[in-house]
Order: sequence, then C-alpha cells, then structure tokens
Amino acid sequence: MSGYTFSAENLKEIDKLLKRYPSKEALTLPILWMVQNDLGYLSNIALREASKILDMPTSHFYSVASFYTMFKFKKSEKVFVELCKSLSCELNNSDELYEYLKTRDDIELVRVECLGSCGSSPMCAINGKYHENLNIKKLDTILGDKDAL
Amino acid sequence: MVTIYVNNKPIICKDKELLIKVLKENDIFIPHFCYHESLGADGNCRMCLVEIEGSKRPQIACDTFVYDGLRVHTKSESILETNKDILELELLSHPVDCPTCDQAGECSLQNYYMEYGLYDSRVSVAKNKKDKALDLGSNIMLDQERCVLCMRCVRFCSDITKTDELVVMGRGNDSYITTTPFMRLSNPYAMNVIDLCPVGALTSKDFRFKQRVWFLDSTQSICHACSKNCSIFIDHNAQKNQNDHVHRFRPRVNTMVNGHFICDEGRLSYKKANETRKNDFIMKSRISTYESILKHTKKLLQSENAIALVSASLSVEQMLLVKELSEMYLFDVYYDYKEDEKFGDDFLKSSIKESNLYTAKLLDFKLVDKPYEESLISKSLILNFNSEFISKPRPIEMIEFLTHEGKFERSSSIFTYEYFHNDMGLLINSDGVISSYKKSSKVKSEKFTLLKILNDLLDESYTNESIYEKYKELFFKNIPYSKIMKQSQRLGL
Amino acid sequence: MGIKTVQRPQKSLKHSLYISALYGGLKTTIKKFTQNISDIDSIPTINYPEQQPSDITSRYRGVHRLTKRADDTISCVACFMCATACPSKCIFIEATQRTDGVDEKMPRTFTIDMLECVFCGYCVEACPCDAIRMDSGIFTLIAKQREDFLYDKEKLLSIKGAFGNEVSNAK
Amino acid sequence: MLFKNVSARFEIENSNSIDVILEHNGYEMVKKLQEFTPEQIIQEVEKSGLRGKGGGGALAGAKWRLLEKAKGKKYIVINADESEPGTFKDRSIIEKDPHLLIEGIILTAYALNSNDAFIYIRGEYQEQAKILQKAIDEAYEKGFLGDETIHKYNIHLTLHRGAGAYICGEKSALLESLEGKRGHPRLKPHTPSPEYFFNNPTLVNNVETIATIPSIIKNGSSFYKNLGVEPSCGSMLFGVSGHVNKPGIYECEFGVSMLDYINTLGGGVKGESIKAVITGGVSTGVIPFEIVKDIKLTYEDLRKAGSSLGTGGMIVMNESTCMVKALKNILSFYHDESCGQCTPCREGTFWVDATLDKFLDGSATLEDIEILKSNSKIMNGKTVCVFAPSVSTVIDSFLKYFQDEFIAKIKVDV
Amino acid sequence: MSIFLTLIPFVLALLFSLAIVPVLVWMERRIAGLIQDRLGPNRCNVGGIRLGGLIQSIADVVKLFFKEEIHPHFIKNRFYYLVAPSLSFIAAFLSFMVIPFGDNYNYDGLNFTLQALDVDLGILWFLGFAGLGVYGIILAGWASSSKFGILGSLRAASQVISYEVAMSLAILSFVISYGSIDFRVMVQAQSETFLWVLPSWGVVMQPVATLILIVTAFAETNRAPFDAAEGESEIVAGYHTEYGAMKFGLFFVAEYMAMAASSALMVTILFGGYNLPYIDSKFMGEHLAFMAMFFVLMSSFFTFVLIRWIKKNNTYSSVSKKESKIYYVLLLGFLGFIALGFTYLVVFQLSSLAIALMQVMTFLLKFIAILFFFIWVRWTFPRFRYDQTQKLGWNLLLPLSIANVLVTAIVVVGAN
Repeated sequence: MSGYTFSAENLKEIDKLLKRYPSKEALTLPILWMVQNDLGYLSNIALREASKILDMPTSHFYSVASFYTMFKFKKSEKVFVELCKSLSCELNNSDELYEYLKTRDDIELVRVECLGSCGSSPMCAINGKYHENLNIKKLDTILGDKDAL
Repeated sequence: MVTIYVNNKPIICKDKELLIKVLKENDIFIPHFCYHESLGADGNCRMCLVEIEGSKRPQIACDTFVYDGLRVHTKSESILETNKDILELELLSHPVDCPTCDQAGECSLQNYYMEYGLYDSRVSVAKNKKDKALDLGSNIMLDQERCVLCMRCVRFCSDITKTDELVVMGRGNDSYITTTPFMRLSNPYAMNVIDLCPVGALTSKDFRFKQRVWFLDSTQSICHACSKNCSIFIDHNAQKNQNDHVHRFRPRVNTMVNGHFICDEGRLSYKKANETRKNDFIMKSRISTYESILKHTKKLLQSENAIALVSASLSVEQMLLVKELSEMYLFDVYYDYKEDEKFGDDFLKSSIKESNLYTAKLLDFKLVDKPYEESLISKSLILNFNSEFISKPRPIEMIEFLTHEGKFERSSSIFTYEYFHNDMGLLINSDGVISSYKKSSKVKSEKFTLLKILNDLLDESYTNESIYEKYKELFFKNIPYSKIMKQSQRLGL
Repeated sequence: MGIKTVQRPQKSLKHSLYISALYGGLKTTIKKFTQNISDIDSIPTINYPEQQPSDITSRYRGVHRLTKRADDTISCVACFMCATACPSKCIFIEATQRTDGVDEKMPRTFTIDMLECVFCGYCVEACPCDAIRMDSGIFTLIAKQREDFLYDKEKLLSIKGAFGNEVSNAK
Repeated sequence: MLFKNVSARFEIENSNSIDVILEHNGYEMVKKLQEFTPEQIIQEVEKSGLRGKGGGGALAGAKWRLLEKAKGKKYIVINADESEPGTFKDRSIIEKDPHLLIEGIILTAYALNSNDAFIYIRGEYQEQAKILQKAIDEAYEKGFLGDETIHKYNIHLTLHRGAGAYICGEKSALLESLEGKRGHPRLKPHTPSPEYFFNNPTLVNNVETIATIPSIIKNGSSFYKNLGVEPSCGSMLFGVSGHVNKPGIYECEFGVSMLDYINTLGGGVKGESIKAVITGGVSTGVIPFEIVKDIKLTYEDLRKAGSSLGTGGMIVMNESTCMVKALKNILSFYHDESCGQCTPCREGTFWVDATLDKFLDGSATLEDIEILKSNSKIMNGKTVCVFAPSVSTVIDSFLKYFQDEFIAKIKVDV
Repeated sequence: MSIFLTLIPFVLALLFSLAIVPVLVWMERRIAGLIQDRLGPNRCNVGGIRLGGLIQSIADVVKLFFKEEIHPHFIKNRFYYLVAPSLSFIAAFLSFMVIPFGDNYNYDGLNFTLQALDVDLGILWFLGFAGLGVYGIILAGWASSSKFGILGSLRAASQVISYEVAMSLAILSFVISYGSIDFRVMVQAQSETFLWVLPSWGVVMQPVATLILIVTAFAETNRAPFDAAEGESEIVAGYHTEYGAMKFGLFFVAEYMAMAASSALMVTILFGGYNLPYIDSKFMGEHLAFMAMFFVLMSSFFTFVLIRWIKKNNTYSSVSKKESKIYYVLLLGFLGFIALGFTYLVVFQLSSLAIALMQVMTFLLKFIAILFFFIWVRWTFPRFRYDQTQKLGWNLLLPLSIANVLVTAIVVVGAN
C-alpha cells in the first residue's frame, strides 16, 4: 500500500459536485462511494487522502462509513451475495435459499434487510446486481456462471 | 427574567434558557448523560425527560427552552416510571461490573439506579459483548461495554480540543466508541474525558485500581503546575495506619479560570504532593529540632547580612510574610521564574510555570539577574524560600525553607514546611485572577506551615486572613478575604 | 397507623417497693446455684480442647477465607466492598490489574488483621463475588506474635471450607 | 379498479429513455413552465389535496407553503430512500418512468423558487441509480436541467446515493446523511418549520408525491381532488407482496376495498385464506382477516383500524404463517436498522429482538410478554424520531391480535 | 510466745482481708459460673491439685505481679497516678483493722484483744477509712488523663457522697440502739435476746437500718448493682481504664478488700459478730466441753458433706480420683487437727483460747455467708443507671435513714 490517489475522472466529478452542494462536508458519501467503487473497500490510506480533499478529520469518515452497512473496511475476493431476509422474502421461503447458500464456501454471504424487491421475492443481490423470483435451481445456475457475475 | 414552575414551585430564571440548565442550577434532580454544561445537549440519552403541562408526551429537558409560565413536573408518577424504564434500557447492555469498575461511587448509572431503580433485573437475554480495557493512550482506558453512548467524549474531542481522535463506530446497538484507526488519544487535555464520562467507560490508567472513590476526601484547591492556576479538587485519603496520600487531581468548575477542565500535565502533577520531604528540620546535615533551628536563624538574621530568594510559587500570604520579614531585618528579596514556550497554549496552559509570579511582581520583589549574583558578594546569609533557582557561589550560611528535597542539603539549615496540598492560601494567576485554595480538615498535618515558621521568626501571630487584610488596600484593590474564599476575584492586569 | 400504644403498667406499692422482684431474682439464681452445685455433671460443658465442639454449623462465623473460582483462580476482584462494610476497618486491600484473562481486577494484597476483626460477618454479606466466606469452621485464632494475626492473601486462600462447597457461587 | 395516473407510461417499452418519453407527452408541463406562475402551481397542489406518499400522509401543499415562506436559499430533496420492507413503489417509478420524476422536480423547484434539487436514493438501488443518473444526464442534454434550460428556469439536479441505512428515510436523518454525517434524526423543532439542509430551508418529498405533480398541473387540481374519497384524494401506487399469486405494484384510487385489491390485482392469496395483512410497510402493524375484509384503502379507514396506510405496500400472510416468526423478522429488521442515537430505541429494539428469540427457541416465560409490552410502551413517544414508535405499533398490533400464538410458545413450567 | 500471741490478731486481720481476696475472686467466678450454668475456673492446677479452681486465683495474682508495667505517655502526673491505687488499697486495708474476730482471750495471764487495732471508736475509724477509699479512685480518674477514667471516678465520687450519708445515718441508729461506738460492745449487746425468743441481732432490732446499711454497703464498695463507676459497656473500665499490671491489681484487691470489710462490718453490727446466737463468751466458758464437742461435730458434718460432694462431682478427668483422695486425706487431717486441738484446749482448760478459736470460726462462717450474699446479688441484679443510683440514694435512702434515726432515738429515749 504505497498510497492512494483519486483518478482524474473522480477529481473532476468532485469538483462538479463541490459546486452543487452548499458545503464540502456533504461530499462525504459520494467520496466514500468513489473509493469503494475503486478499491472494493475503504482503505485507510484512501480515507486519509479523502480527508485531505474535503479538509475534514479522518475520524469523520470512519464514523460515517461505519454507520452505513454498505461500506466495507476489508477487501473480499469472493462473490458477494446479499440475501434479503425481510418479511416478504421470508414468506416466500428465503430461508430455504439461505440454508442452501450457507453450504457454499465460494461466496461471501450476508443477510441484509429489505432490498425493495418484495413484489418479486425471494431475491438476492449478487455483487450488487438484483436477482429476483429465485429458487435454488435458478440461484445455482446464476452462481455457476462465474463470468456473468 | 421569567417565572417557571417546577413541581409547582416557582423558579425565576432567564428567558430562553435551557430547561435542564435551570433545573441543575436550582439543584432539582434531573438525570442526564449526554447533556454537559460545557458541551451542550445532544438529546440522545433521553434520561432527562420531564412532563410539561400542555404537551402530550414527555419532553427532554435538554431540548426545552424556558418561557414564562412553563410548568414542569419532574416527579410525577408517569415521569418516574418513564425514567425508570429508560434507565433499565441503559443498563440492558451494561455489564454491571461495578466491583471492578473505578467509576463505582461516582457513576451516574449507580446514582440513578439508587434514585429510580432498586428493582431486580428483568434481563434474561445475553448482553452485548464489546471490547474491554482498551488503552486509548494519554492514560485513558476504555471499556466499551460500560459505555452508554452519550458521546460526551466524542464531542469533547471534536468541539473543545478539535483533535477528533475519538469516534463512534457502527450503528444502533452495536455502536461503540473508539479512537480513529491508527490514531491514539494524544491531546494535552485528553484526560478530561474521564471526568466527562458519566459512567465507567473511560477511566484513568493512572488512577486505575488505586483506590475506591468513596474512601477519598476532596479538598478544594488550585493546581500549581503553571501560572494558569486552574481550580481543582485534591482527592486524597489516609488509609488506616498510613500517612495521607494524594490520589488524583480533578478539575473544579470555575468559570473565571478554567471552566470545567484542566490539562493532563496539571492533573498528573499530584505526584509531587506525595514526594515531599521526609525530614522536618535539618541543621548542618543533622536532624535537629524546630526550636533550636529557629533560634539559630534568628541569631543569624540579626548578625549577618542577608539576602532572600523566593519561589514565585509561594502563596500571597507567604510572600507577604516574607516581605514583613525583609522589612524587619532589612534584606532584599529576589525571585526568578521559568518560561516554557512549548508548554503554553491559548486554552488552559500558561508558559510561565510559577503559579504566583503576579504577586512577586506586585510586592516589588527583584527579578534575579546579574545584580543578585553581584549582591551576593557582600552578603553572608542566603534565605531560600523554596526556590529552585538558588545558587551558592561560595561557602556561605544558608537557611532554606523547603517542601521537597533541596540542592544544598549538606551545608544549610532547613525548615521543612507543608506543601500546598496540606495548606491554604491565595494565588493570583497570570490573568490577574485571585483564587483561594483550602486546607482539608481531615488531614492531620505533621509539618509546620510556612506561615507558622515565618510568624515565629517575626514573633507575630498573623493568620492567613489577617496578613491579607493588612495589605489588601495597598495591593489587592480592597477585595475582602471572605469574598475570595467564596469565589475567585479578578484583580486585573 | 401501624403504631400500637401500650399503656405502661400502673405502679402498685408492690411494684415500687421492688421487694418481690428482688426476691424473685434472688430465688431464681440461688435455685440455679444449688441445682448446679449438687450435680455439677449436669452442666452441659465441653472440656475443650480435649473435647472438640461438634455443633459448629455452616452459619458459624469462623476464620475468614478467600474462595476460588471453578477454574482454581482467586474469585476476589478487589472491589473493596468488604473493606467498606467492615466496622473495624481491618481489611486492607491493594488492587492490581489481573493478567490471567479471567477478570480485569484482582487483589495484589488482601490482608485481614484478625486482632481487629470483630467477626461480624459484614464482609461476607457485602461481597458481590462470594469471594470471602467465614465457613472455615475455625473458631480458635492462636499465634505467637501480633504479625501472625495478619492473614494475607495466600493464607486466606489456603484455608479450606469446612462444609463442602469450596468454589465461589458467584456467576 | 386499476387506475393509471403516475403509472401511465409504465407499460411502454424503454420507458426510461428520454426519447421514448418525449414521444409520449414527456416534459409536457415543463415545456409550458413559463405559462404558470409559481404561486399558481402551489395553489393547484394545495387545492388538489395531494398527500405525501412517503408514509405520513401529510398534505403536500401545507409543506410547500412552509418552505415558500422560509427565507434563504431553498433546496429540494427527493426522498428515494425507500427501505421499508413491503414497499417498492418508488423503485418502479425510478425504473420505469424516471423522467416523470424529473419533470415533477422541475415543476416543484420552479414553484418554490429553488435552483438546486437532490435525489437521495438508497444505496442498494445500484441499477436504479444508474437508470436515474442516465435519465438526469439525458435531461441535462435535452436542456431540461442545467444553467441554460429551454424552459428558462435554471435548475440543477444531483443524484445522491445513500449507503444502506433505513433511518435515512426519515427526512431529518436523510438531510443529515446528505450533509455527509451519520444519519441520526434531528431533534424536532418546537414550531412548524421546514427542514434545513446546512441551514438552508429545504423541502423533502417522496418520489411518488413529486411524480404526481405533473399530472395535477396538467389536469388541474379538481381532477385529482375528485379521485378517491375525501379526504383521501387521488390515487396511489399500492404494492402487494407475500402470500399472493401476483405480487407487484398496482395503482389505484383511494377507497378501493383491500380484499378486492388483493384478490383481483394481487391475484388472490396463495394457500387457503388470508390470516393477516401488514397494511403499508412493516412499520404500520398487522391487522387480522376479520378487519381486512371490511377495510377500504384510505388513510382514515386504516387509522380507524389501528393501523395506517403508510407507503401502501401490503404484505399478505396466509393461514400457515407463524406470527411469532413474522414479528421476529420485523423486530430483527428494526434491531438492525436502529441508528443508535436514542437509548430507548437503541436498547429497546435489541431487547425485543432478543426476547423474540426466546419465544422461538422455547425458553420464553410469561414475563417476556410483559417485557415486550413494557418496551413497546417505553419506545413510544420518548425518542427523537418515529422509528421507535413504529416498533411499538408493530409489537402492540401483533400482541393485540395474536397474543395466543405467543402464549402457545411459552415454556410450560413443570 | 506472748509476742506471737500479740501478732495473732494482725495475722487474722491480714488473713481475713488480704488472703481472702483470691478466695473471693475464686468464689465470685465459680458462683457466677454455677448461677449461669457454667463451671467457672477449674483447670489451673499445681501437680494435679486444683482446689476446685482456687489455684486460678493464685495464678492470676502471680500474673498480675509479673505483668509489664505500662505507663501511658499522656499521663502528666506520674506521682498521683501511682499513688492512687495504693491509697485505695491502704484505705480498704485499714478499715478492716478494727473489726473484732472474737472476745478477748487470756494466755499466761496476759489479755489479748482479737482485733488488729484495739481502738474504742471502731465505727468512726471504719467510716473514716472506708470513705477515704474513694480518694484513691478520684485521684486515679483524674491522674489518668482519660475521659473514661475521669467519668468513672466522677461517678464513683458522687455515688460515695450520696450513699455515705445514708450509711452513716443507718449506722447511727445502730449506735443509738447499742449505746456505743465500740464494736466489741455492740457484739456483746447482740448476744442477748430480744422479745424473749429472738437473738438481739442488729438485723432483728433494726430491720430498716439493716436494709439501708446493706444497700449502702453495696454502693460504697462499688459492687453490682451499683457499679456504674466501672460500667464497661459505656466507659470501658471507669477509673482504672489506664491502669495495668499490679497497679490494676491493687485496685482489684482494694475493691475486694472493701467488700470484705463491709461484710465484716455487717457481721459485726447486724449478725451478732463473732458470737453464736444466744451464746456469749461467758456461756461458752461455762460449757466449754459441750461447745467444743458441738464445733467438732459440726466440722465433721461439713467435712463429710464436702467429701461426699467431691466423690460425686469431681469426675473431671482420670486424675480426678487421685486428686480426690488427696482432698479426703487433707480434709480428714484437718478435721482431726481441729478435734485434737479442741480436745487439747479442753483438757488443759485453756478455755480462753478455745473460746477465741470458736468465735473466730463463727465469725468466719458468717463472714463467708455475707460474702456469698454479695456475690449472689451481683450475679442476680442488673446494673443501676447513674441517675437511678442517685435517685435511690437521695430520694429514698436518705429520708428513710433520717426517719429511722428519729424513731430509734425516740424509742431509746422513751425506753430509758
């Protein structure tokens, strides 16, 4: 980890956003997203860099990032599966999917709260992409096709 | 000014004042964790709920501003019930490890439990596990399980010191306080979070497990670590069959001087109070008696040509008596002081380390520079009043008045007198505020005070009050002694 | 409300002379005396120390001991509750950081001055960890010099309970 | 029964592309923007009786008035942080007709004299955010947004992504989050006043509310007012999920019978019968079939039944559902999502969640029901926001109608 | 020989006052024990001989003698501090000196008085020295520089002042009845009969004065129930709080001696002194053989009772049997000595000596009985509170004693 620099594209985006928001502080979430999209997680060095750009203490970024569930502080190489555990999905047997996914060790499984697909439950998001109206068979094929993920 | 009614009793207060502040100022019991006079309200603990007539739900006192005719109830049945329930929730994730917790005895949770609780625990679910005994740096230990997430410490680091070392991580029930990753608490005021923490989450590593607080007696005093003269409490006690021991300094609220805080260096300067001299009276490296050394000194003062050097940390009264002595025996009084630019800042630390320099200047003592060295040539006796800057160019008679071990133990006669923690007096800080420090009534003092020794040398019987009153018109703008004893007074620069 | 007022008995002449009361008292004691002197063996006496008492129960407040936890570590966490409750101020504790991972705090020294102890049992009542108990069943405290009456941590830990239940009952 | 107002263009293929939309009367009102005065628009909205669709059901016009009167630079924030289980209507607008939303935003901004608008979209909606961003970019391209617009009113619209916090759906928490802080709801002001974004007065409205504006301006307030039953005017995107054959979003006028809605639009219940329905997202509480069968979908009717319309996302549960498990699911959601600011919510949600575990593993006692009840009491009205009171509503409704099931789970003392 | 005989009264006085103390202590402990269902001291022994625990008292005396002398540093006036116990001791000792243990006896034509100091003003002497004892106590309390000490001595002093008056007045009524202040005359006066059948003992003649005298005697000697002066529950040990070792021992001994002196006084003026009822020295002289036989028979009766008691009750340990045998031998030997002694005296017509011996034995018997009463009372009644003590003294005993003196005087004057 030799350091982290924001790409030119990102810096341009930051400049653009800076004009939109009344205060620099508001860019916290966009910047965190940039870092996470870039690295896949929030690295300490990147956060220190972000704190320089926004002129905010690093502690602020940790505090904010840890509040939101979608930010990650550790890098994961595995396929990231977010299985919705909310009521509509549970009523449509998401537990069954969970039992199945638990047995697979090639994925990083997280049970998350409602992803807004109650009308097409059960569902899960794989690497952020929604897969709806699932059953074990369908899930198996999706996970089997590594390249499509 | 408006009138509000608390539990049907009228209270007169400023308009638009925070209700909790008014309640606290009027000594009405109002439980709270997140509100603190120096940090304001955060509204997260919900302990300070009060019933306000005309409002459907209980309101938090730390977000209610008073207006004329406001009617508040803090003791109605429903409020007591509510407070009890919220306290139960505060305790839900609390490990209740009071036996091992240093805060026990001065813990808000305990106090409120005594006030509202006294019930048996209904909790049958497993408690949240978090980290215990984390060393955050700056002598601070964190126990996340005990934390009630009032955020006082976080707000202190972000609002007061602006160093932002502390941060709350996570969300909801799993949130916890910690230092920012790869950072340690390192600001010079960090230990104030120990006092701010209403529970035992942040405790002092220095005081850790040393003593239970209910054994401690608190004495109102003044920190002598620099010329800021922060008001402090000295927490000390004498265990059975042992001598009195100072365990810690705590900041004492004094809006004129230090507000609610003191710096870490001042806080840890209590150690000096435990390192005072053992042997009381020394004459030429032999243990002697007070009477004989007194006689010896008087004889020398009458016959020899003397010069005196005072520490600029002596109290006002002590300096006044030195002045009396110098007028009686006609000798010059010098002082010196140390300036540490690195130490000072614009908050509670002053670069001048001597706590009463102001008075030394006020009394026209001479600053040590070349003339002192030169004037020594014709002198045959040095009186040293606890000064560190003493030098002794040639074999010369020397009488020392010391609180701690001195440089010239072997060749001088030494009176040992009580260090400030067991004495009383007045100090004037670098901003010209005169404050008093008091003597604990519980400590049995074995040593003499400097005042007593000087009185004996003068054959007078001044008390702290009488010597001050004698000179108050001349130097101290006629401020009466009793007024200073109650509250610090501004003399002005 | 709940207070019942009881009239003091009226003083009769018999009462104020006290004669009958004095007589009654003297009668009782002399009766005991004559009974006992005529049959000394009827006085229930244990010839201690040849005969040891057999009626010491678990509630008997004997010499203190410090209990251990199930994992054979000291259960005391040096909370000072015993020292606080002690009316004769004879418990001296110095706390220290505990490093064996069982708890945070433990006593570095724990000394009871048995010469000052009044065996009231408050320390046992006060202990939140069931760490100090008086169930050793030891009722004799003998030593040759004063210093020997200072029972330190090791000594207190080495004393065994006399009624089973060795281990601390605390959670 | 099905009524198409907001959802009018949902069926169109590629409805999220600006070109397609422009063919179907897209940005119709924006083009005629200068024909209206801002006051006219506000009056129309006020008269229409439009109610906020985010859950509270407050009159949108009143909120607009508050902002209009406020001083300073004004901001508009669109709340697209739709995280309530059972609710997915905003998603459909964003996916299927983002330009309707943008059109609404432009109208609103114009009416309230604001030049900056933000859409706060929940972090999980990554695909949707992309669609929306594309739509915004297209709108900029076509000159509906930006510094020099074809309708002569400058407006900037920024998409702001959240990152997974339900509480950010609460408007003050949303603004905190937008300001780049932890999403802690703010202490409520003591007098009616708009929200503030960095001390600037700000309007926070739900996606659907704003998306309704173009139709109101287009058809006039009386058109909207005449829909539904007074005072629940207009239509709404109701959603249905759970044990139904055709879950999804169907727009209806207010006043439709709930049972009809489920049976006809929702395709009827899976399994034999409806046991209970959660009326508008999990925070509204549950009502059993006896009440469901007589209820009409209006704010007032549902309030009378002790529930509320909420976001209109119904979750239907059939006779096989274990209500204890259902409550556990909801409470664990709340436990996960509590922001942790106020003690009653932070600890209370944890406690009730853990207590429900006891019911499920069979170690519960009668006292645990008391614990649920007392926690429900203490969470109601003692906190900064309405998160904890919703928990209390949910627990109360479950215990009110299905206490038997809880008692049946209690460990029998031998 | 005559010098030897002159010394006999002193020896007797010493025996009755000083040597009785360990016995008294022993009695106190054993009686207390037996009253309270305990045994009392029974372990201390010399070669297995325990004398029923009496050895314990001797051991105590030895201990007190050899204990370390501690002088508290805060005591300013060492002289008064040290003199106080001696004063108490001397006063108690001297007050005993005028008690007659028997009638005069002759030997070789010489006349000896069985009284350590042959003075006529017995009662005045006694009152004088008994009252002096409190000076020691006051001095002790004051010189101790201790709050407990001064409180104790103040209590003791006020108590003595309150009761001394009533006691003197009670004794005055006896003096009026007997018409003399000489103890010997009093004793002789009591050997007559009263109302034909009763012995004219003080207790019969003056029941009210008797009661007053007994109560005040208790108070004078600071005995329970009038021992508030050393109420250990409030003021540790009262005036002797700061005293240890033999200094305390002296107070201890003085207290018991004062008690013994009071008993002796009571024997002398209430219970006919050294005389048996109805029998005076003259009568004894006339029926010497018969009297001697009576005494020997009585002694053997007591001896056999004692032996039977030992046999039954001395079952403490395996060595007890051996010990008991030694006791039997000693007791029988002693009995034999008495029998032989009397035989000798009767055969050789040393009637005066025989009478003296019998009178001393009578005195001793009565003396021990009164002491027993003292102890019995102590272990029966609870301690009076200070104010109760004062109230009793001033409100009851003083008027009663004055009235009694008046009535006595009227009767005596009227009878004459």
